[in-house]
Amino acid sequence: MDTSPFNIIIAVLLLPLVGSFLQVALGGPVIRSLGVVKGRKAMGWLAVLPILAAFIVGVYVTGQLAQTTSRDFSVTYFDWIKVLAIRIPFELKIDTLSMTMVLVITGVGSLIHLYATGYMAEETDYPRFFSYLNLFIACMLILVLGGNLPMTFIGWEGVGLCSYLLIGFWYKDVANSKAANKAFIVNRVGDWGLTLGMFLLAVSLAINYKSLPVKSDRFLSYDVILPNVLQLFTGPHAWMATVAAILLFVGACGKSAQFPLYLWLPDAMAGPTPVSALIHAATMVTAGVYLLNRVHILFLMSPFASGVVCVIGIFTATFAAIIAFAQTDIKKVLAYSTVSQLGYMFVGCGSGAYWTGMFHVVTHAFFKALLFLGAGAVIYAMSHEQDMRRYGNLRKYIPITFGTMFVAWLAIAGIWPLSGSFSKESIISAALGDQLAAFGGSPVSQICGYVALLVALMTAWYMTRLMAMTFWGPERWRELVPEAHGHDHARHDHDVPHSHAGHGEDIHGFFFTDEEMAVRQASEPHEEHHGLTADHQPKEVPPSMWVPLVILAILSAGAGYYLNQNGLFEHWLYPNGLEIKAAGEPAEIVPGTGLTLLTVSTVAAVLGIFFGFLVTLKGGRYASRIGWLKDLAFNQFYYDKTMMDASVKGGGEFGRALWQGFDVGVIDRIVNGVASIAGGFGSLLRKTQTGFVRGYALLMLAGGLGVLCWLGYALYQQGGGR
Amino acid sequence: MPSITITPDLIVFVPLALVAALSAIGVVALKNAVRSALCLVLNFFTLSALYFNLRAEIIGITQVVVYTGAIMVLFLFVIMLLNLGAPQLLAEKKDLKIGAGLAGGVILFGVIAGTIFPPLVSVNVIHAPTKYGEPATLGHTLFTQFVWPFEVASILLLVGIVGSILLAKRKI
Amino acid sequence: MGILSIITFLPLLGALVLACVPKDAVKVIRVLALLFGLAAFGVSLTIVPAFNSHTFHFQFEEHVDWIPQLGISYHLGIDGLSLWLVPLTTLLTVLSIAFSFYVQHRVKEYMLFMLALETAMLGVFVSLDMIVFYTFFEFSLVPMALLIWIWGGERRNYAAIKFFIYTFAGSIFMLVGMIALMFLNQRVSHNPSFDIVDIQHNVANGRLWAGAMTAQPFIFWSFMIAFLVKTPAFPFHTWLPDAHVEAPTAGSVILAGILLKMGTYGIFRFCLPLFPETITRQAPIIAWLGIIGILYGAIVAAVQPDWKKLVAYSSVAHMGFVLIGIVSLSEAGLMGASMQQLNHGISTGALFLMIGLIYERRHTRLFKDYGGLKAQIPIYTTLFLIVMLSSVGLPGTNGFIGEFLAMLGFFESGFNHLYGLNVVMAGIAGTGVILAAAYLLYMFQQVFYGPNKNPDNERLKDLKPWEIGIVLVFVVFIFWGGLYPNTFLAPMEASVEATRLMAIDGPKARPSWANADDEINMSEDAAVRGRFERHHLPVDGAEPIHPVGEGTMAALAASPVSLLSSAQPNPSRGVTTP
Amino acid sequence: MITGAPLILYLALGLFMFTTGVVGVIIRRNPIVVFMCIELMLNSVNLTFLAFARYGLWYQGTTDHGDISIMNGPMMIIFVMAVAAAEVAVGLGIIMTIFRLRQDIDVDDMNLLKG
Repeated sequence: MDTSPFNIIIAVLLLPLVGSFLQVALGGPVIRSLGVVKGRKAMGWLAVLPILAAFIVGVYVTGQLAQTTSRDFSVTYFDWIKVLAIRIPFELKIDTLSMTMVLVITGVGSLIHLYATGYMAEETDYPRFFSYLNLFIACMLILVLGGNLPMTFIGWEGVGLCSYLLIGFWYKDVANSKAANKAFIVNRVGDWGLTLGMFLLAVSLAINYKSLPVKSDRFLSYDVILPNVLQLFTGPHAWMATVAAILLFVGACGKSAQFPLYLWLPDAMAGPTPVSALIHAATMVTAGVYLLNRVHILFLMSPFASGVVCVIGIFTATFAAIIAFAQTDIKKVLAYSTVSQLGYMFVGCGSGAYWTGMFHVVTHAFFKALLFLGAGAVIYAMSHEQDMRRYGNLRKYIPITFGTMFVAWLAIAGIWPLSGSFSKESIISAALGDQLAAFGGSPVSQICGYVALLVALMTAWYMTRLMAMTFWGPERWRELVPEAHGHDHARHDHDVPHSHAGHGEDIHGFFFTDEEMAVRQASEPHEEHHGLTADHQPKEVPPSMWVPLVILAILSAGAGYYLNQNGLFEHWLYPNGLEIKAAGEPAEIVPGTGLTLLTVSTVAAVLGIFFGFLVTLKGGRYASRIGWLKDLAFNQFYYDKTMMDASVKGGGEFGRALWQGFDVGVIDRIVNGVASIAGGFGSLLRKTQTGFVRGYALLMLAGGLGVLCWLGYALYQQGGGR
Repeated sequence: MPSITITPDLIVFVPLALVAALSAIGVVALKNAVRSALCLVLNFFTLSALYFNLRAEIIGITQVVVYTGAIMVLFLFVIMLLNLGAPQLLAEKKDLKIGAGLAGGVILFGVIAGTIFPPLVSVNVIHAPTKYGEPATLGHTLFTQFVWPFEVASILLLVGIVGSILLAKRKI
Repeated sequence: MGILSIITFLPLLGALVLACVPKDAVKVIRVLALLFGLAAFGVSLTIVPAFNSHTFHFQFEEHVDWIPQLGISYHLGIDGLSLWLVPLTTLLTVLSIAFSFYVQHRVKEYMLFMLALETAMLGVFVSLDMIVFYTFFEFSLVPMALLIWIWGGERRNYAAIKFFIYTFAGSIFMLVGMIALMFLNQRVSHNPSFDIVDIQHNVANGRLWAGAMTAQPFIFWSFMIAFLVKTPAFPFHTWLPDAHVEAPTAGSVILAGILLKMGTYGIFRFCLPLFPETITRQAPIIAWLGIIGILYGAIVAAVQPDWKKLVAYSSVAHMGFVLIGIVSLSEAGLMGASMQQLNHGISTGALFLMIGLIYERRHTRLFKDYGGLKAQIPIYTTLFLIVMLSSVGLPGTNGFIGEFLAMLGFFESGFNHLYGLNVVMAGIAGTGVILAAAYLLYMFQQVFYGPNKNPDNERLKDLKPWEIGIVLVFVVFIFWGGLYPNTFLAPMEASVEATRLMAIDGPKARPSWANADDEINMSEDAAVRGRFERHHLPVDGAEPIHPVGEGTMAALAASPVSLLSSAQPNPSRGVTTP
Repeated sequence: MITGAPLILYLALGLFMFTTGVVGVIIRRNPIVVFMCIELMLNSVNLTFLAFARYGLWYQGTTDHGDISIMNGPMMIIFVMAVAAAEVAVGLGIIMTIFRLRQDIDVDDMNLLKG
C-alpha cells in the first residue's frame, strides 16, 4: 500500500520528544538569562508549541486517513528486534482508532500544557516539569501508534515511567515518592500479565507457522496476530483465546486502574493537578480501553474473557463510586470517579460494543480533564487547600471556574444533551443488548447494564456532593481552625548548612567551599508558602488557566452530540463492523434501549443530583447514623491497607528472614563450616611438627629403612639382582 | 664363596680399610669435637690413599686438597672460633636416640649388605683401562660430556661463596 | 602473532612496563595504564568490522602446539558468542582505569593488577583449548582477590579469601571434567587433545559419548558447578555480596561487568555443545536455580541497608534471567541470554561505577546517610535514573531486550513442554520483573527523594565533566542496545543458533566446528521450520529430544491454563486450520 | 685379565662408613659433628662410586681416551666434592650466625621449625 502521506506521522512522535529535550537543555540557561518570570513564560510556550504542532500534524494525517478507503495503514521504519525466532519492526499503525487517540492526546494535552504554564508558574523546577510532561505525550503517542505489541509496550512502560516521575515531582515529601513507587510497581504487575499475553500470542503463532493464513515472522504485529488468531484459536483451541485475552486484560487492569490493581490511582493524586488531569484522567488511564479495542478480536472470540471484563468493570465502577461518596479531598473524589468511569468503559468493551468504550474515553477525556483543571483552579484560588470541607459558596468568587465546572458536572452526571449522557447511554444500551459476555453460556452483561444505571445515579449523586460542598453553602473556610493537611505544593527547607564533618580535606574538589555555599544560598529562590487563612479572598485564575477550561467546557458540552449523531463515531472506528459479529447475527435490540433508555438514564442523573443536593446541603443529621459506612468507604474498605501491609511490611519481613536466616544462617554457615573443618584437620597435623631436627632425621632413617626393606624383598622375590 | 686370591692391592687395602673404619667410628664416638674432626682428617687421608690404590691418582689428590686442605680446615676453624672444643659445653645426654640410632645403623647395614652383596661376592676382575684415572681422560670427559654439569657446579660454588659471605658478615 | 594474542597480551605487556616505572611517578603510571587500556580497546574494536557474522565457525584462529604429548595447544579464536565480550572487557577496563585515578594508595600495584586482570579475562573469552581456558579462568582470580584484599573495605580479608576459595573450589571439578573429556576423546580419536573443537567434533558425530553415556551427567555437572559458582546461581551466590561490598569500585565494576560473564559464557561454550543429552534432560534443575535466583535475589536485595549490596543481589537476579534463557534452548532464549550478558555488564557496571562516584565523595554506602540528593546533584540523579531504568528493564533501554527475549524463549520451550519446562515456570520467572522495579525504585527513593537532611550532603558538588563523560559512555550503550539491538544481535545469531543445534539435535545431525563446510541455514522460514520439526519429529534416527514421560497432557494439566477449557489440545502439535 | 681385591670389600667399607655417618647424624647434638658425619657419608659414597668405576661391571670394549661410560663414577666424585664444599661453606656460615644470635648451638634446643 502507498503510505507516503503517512510517513509524516513520525513527526507526531518526534515533536514532543524534541520538546522534552529542549526543556532539559535550554531550561536552565533561558531562565537564568531572561530572569525567572519571563524565562518561565518562554519555556512554557516552548513546552506547549510542540504538542500543538503535533496536534496539527495529527489533524492533517487524520484528514488524509479519512479520504482513504481501507483506513488502515502501517508505516515501517526499521527492524527493532530481529532474531531467528521473531522479528519486531519499528512500525507505526495508522488507523481510525490510533488517530482518534492521537487527537485526544495531543488536543487535550496541549490544552493542559497551556493550563500548566499558569498553574506551575511559581514552581522552581519549571523546565523539569515540562520536560516530563512532553516526554509523557511522546510515550503515550508511541503507545497508541505502535504497530505491534512490543512497541505498544514501550509506550505502556514509558507512560508508567513519566507518571512515576510526575507523581514524585515534589520529591521532598517522601509520601509523594512512595505514591510514585506504588504507581510504577502496581503497573508492573499489570505489565507482567501483558508480557505473558504477548508471549502466548507470539509462541502460538510461531509454532503453527506452517498453518498460518498470514505467513510472517512479525509474530507480534497486530496485522499478523489478529487475522491469524481468528483462524488458530477456533474449535478446540478457543480456550487459548480466553487465556490470551485475560492475560492482556490483566495489563489493561493495571494501566486503567481496574479493581484488583486500582490501588495506585488515588495515591497518584499526590502529583500536580495538571498531571492528574492529563495522565490520570484523560489519557494514560484509558490505555487499557485502547488496548482492548486494539485486540478486540481476541475478546470477541472468548465469551468468558468478555464476561470477566464486564464483571470487573462494573464491580470497579460500583466500588469506586461508593468510596467516592466518603472522600473529602476534592482530587480524591475525582480520582475515584475516574476509576468508576473507567469501569464503565470496560463494561462497554466487555459487552462487545468496543466503540462505546472509546466513545466514553473521548467524552470522559473532555469532561474529566475539565473537572480536574477546574478543581486545580479552585485549589489555586484557595491557596492550595484541597479539603472540600473548607470550601463553600465559591461560585460568586470564581465565576468562570464555576461555570465551566458546572458544564462538566452535568456532563459526567449524564444530563441530556451533554456529552456524558450519550456515551453512557451507548454503553448501557450495549450492555443491555449484549449476548457475548457469558460465563459458561449464561450471559452476564444485562445485569451489568442495570447496575450501570444505578452507578449513573450514584455518579450524579457524589459529583453533586462535590459541587455543592465547593460552590454552594456557607463559606466554611472562614470559621475552621487551621490544621495540617495535604498540600499541593513544593516545600523547601532552608536550614543553615553545617561544615561537612566526617571526611578529611577535600583534595578532588568534591564539595562546595564556604563562599560557594553562600552563593548557592543567595541564588536559591525563596518562595514563601501561605496557608489558607480565615480572611482569605479567593481570586479568579489567570487567562492562561481559564482559556483551556472554556474550550474543554465547549467540547464536553457538544462533542457527545456531534459524535453520536447517526452513529458517526461507531462507523468511524469500525467502518465495516466487528469481524465476527459481522459474520454472525446482529445483537437484537432488547426493549428499553433507544430514546427510552436515554430518558431513563437522564432521570437517574436528575434523581442523583436531587439526592446529592438534599443530603449534602440539608442532610447533616443523617450523617451520624451512617458514620460507620462513611468510615468504611473513606478507607476503601481497608482493601488498600491490607494489600500494602501484605506487600510492603510482609515482603520486607520475608526478605529480611531470607537474607539473615537463609543466606547468612544456612549457606554461609555451611561454607564457613567446611573451611573450619579443613582448618581443624591442619592444626591436628601441626602437632606432629616438633621441630627437632634429629627427630626428623630419625624418622627419615626409619622411612629409608622401610623403603630399602621393601626393595630388598622385591629383589628377593625376583631371585636376586641377576 | 670363592677363595680370595692375594693381590698387591688387597695387601694395601686391608690396613687402610681398618684405619678408615676406626677413624670413622672415632668421628662419631669421640666427645670432643676437635678430636672427631681430627679423626675425620685421618679418614680422609686414608680415603685418598685408597683412591690411589684404585688407580685414580688425580681424584686422590683432589681429595686431599679439597677435603683435608679446605673443608677440614674450615671445620677446625669454626670449632676454634666458636670454642666448641670443650666437651662440657655440649655434654651428650643419654637418651633413647642413641640406642635408636645404633639399632637403625645396624639394620641399615644389614639390609643394604644383604641386598647388594650376594650378587657381587665373586667380582674381582678389573675391567677399567688403566688410564681411566689419568688427568687427561678426566679433563677431556669433564669438558666434553660433563661440561654443563661442570658449569652448574661452578655456579653453585659461586652461590655458596656469596651465601657464606652474606651469612658471615655482621651486617651488609 | 595473531590479533587475538595481541589483544590478550597487550595489557600484560602494559603491566610489565608499569613494573619498570618507579612507584612515585603516580601520574606517569596512571597515564600509562590508561594508554595501554585504550590501546587494547582500540585493537579489540578492529575485530568487530572484520568479523564475518554469517558463519558459526571460529575466526581469527591461532593454533600453536604447547605440550603436544598431552595434546595441549595454544588455540585462540572467537565466534559470535565471544565477539562482544572482548570489546566489553576492554571497554569496561578502560573506564575502570579512568575511574581509578581516584586511587591514592599503592597506585602502581593497583594499575598493574588491573591490566593483568584484563589479560586474564580476555584470555578466558578467546581461548579454545580447555587447559588454556582453565589457566586464564583461574588466573583471573588472583588479581581480583588482591584488588579486594589490598584496596578493599573493612572486612576485605574475609571477602577476598571467600571469593578466592569459593570460586577456586568450584572450578577444581571443572579441571577433573576436562581431563575426563580428554580421555574420552582419546578413546575415539587416538591422540590426546584438550581442544574443544576436536572434542566437539566427536560429540557432534556421536562417537565420543557412544558407550560412555553414564559418565556424561557427572562430567556435565563438574563443569556446571564451576560455572554456576561463577555466575553466580542461587545456592552458590553468597560470595558475591561480600566480594562486591568490600571490593574497590573499579573491582566491583569488573566483577559485575565481566567476571560473572565467564560463568554464563562457559555454559554457552562447554555445557551446551559438549553434553547435548544431559543439557536437554537436566534443564529443569538449572531452570529452577535460575528462577529461584531471580526471585531470591530480588527479595533479598529489597531489604539491604547497603547500596552496593543491593546492586550485588540484583545481579544475582539478573544472571538468573541469563540462566533461564540458556536452558530454554530456543533461539529467542539463547539470543536473549547472550544479549542479557552484555546488558548486565553495561548497566550493573554503570551502577557500581556511579555508586563509586558518590562513595569517593562521602565514603559511606548506607542508605541512611543519604536522601534528598536530587536537588543537590541533579545531573548525577538523571544519569543514575537512566542507568537504573536500564537495570529495571524498561523498554527502550538495553535491559529490556535481553529479558524480553530470554523470557520469550523460556515461555516458548515451556509452552511446548520441551526439556521438562512449562509455562508456569515462565510465569513465576516473570514476577522477577515486578520485584526488580520494587527494589530499584525503593533504592532510588531512599537516596534521591525526601528531604536532604544529612548536613554532610549539603555541600556535595555535582559530577565533574570527565566523570560525566565516563558515565555517558555507558548511557550511549544503554540506549543503543535498547533502540537498535540488531547491531549486537546480528553477529551473535549464527553462533548462537549453531550452539543451540549442537545441544538439541541428535547425533550426526549436530553441526560441528571442526569441518568447515557445514553451515546452518539462517533463512527465516528455515528457522521457523527448524523450530517446528526439531521440537516435534526426532532428527534422523536420533532419540527425541524432549524428556521421555513428559506428556503434553500432564504438563498442561499442571498449568492453570487447563482449568479454563474442557478440551485440552496439544498446542505444540500445531493447530490445524479448518 | 687383571684381578684385584674383591669389589665387595670396598663396598663393605663404604657401607660401613655410611652407616657410621648416619648413626652420627642421629645421635650427636653438636651441629658441627653432625656436619662432619654428613661429610663422612659423602665420602663413603665417593668410595663406592670409584670402586664400581674401577671394577667396571657391564663395561664392554674401549675407545680412545677410554670409554666415557667408565668415567661417570669419577665425574660424580668431582661434583660431589664441589657440592660438599659449597654446602660446608654455607652450613658453617649458618651455624656461626645462629651461634652469634643465641650463644648456644645445641641442635635439641632449636625447634624453630615447630609448626
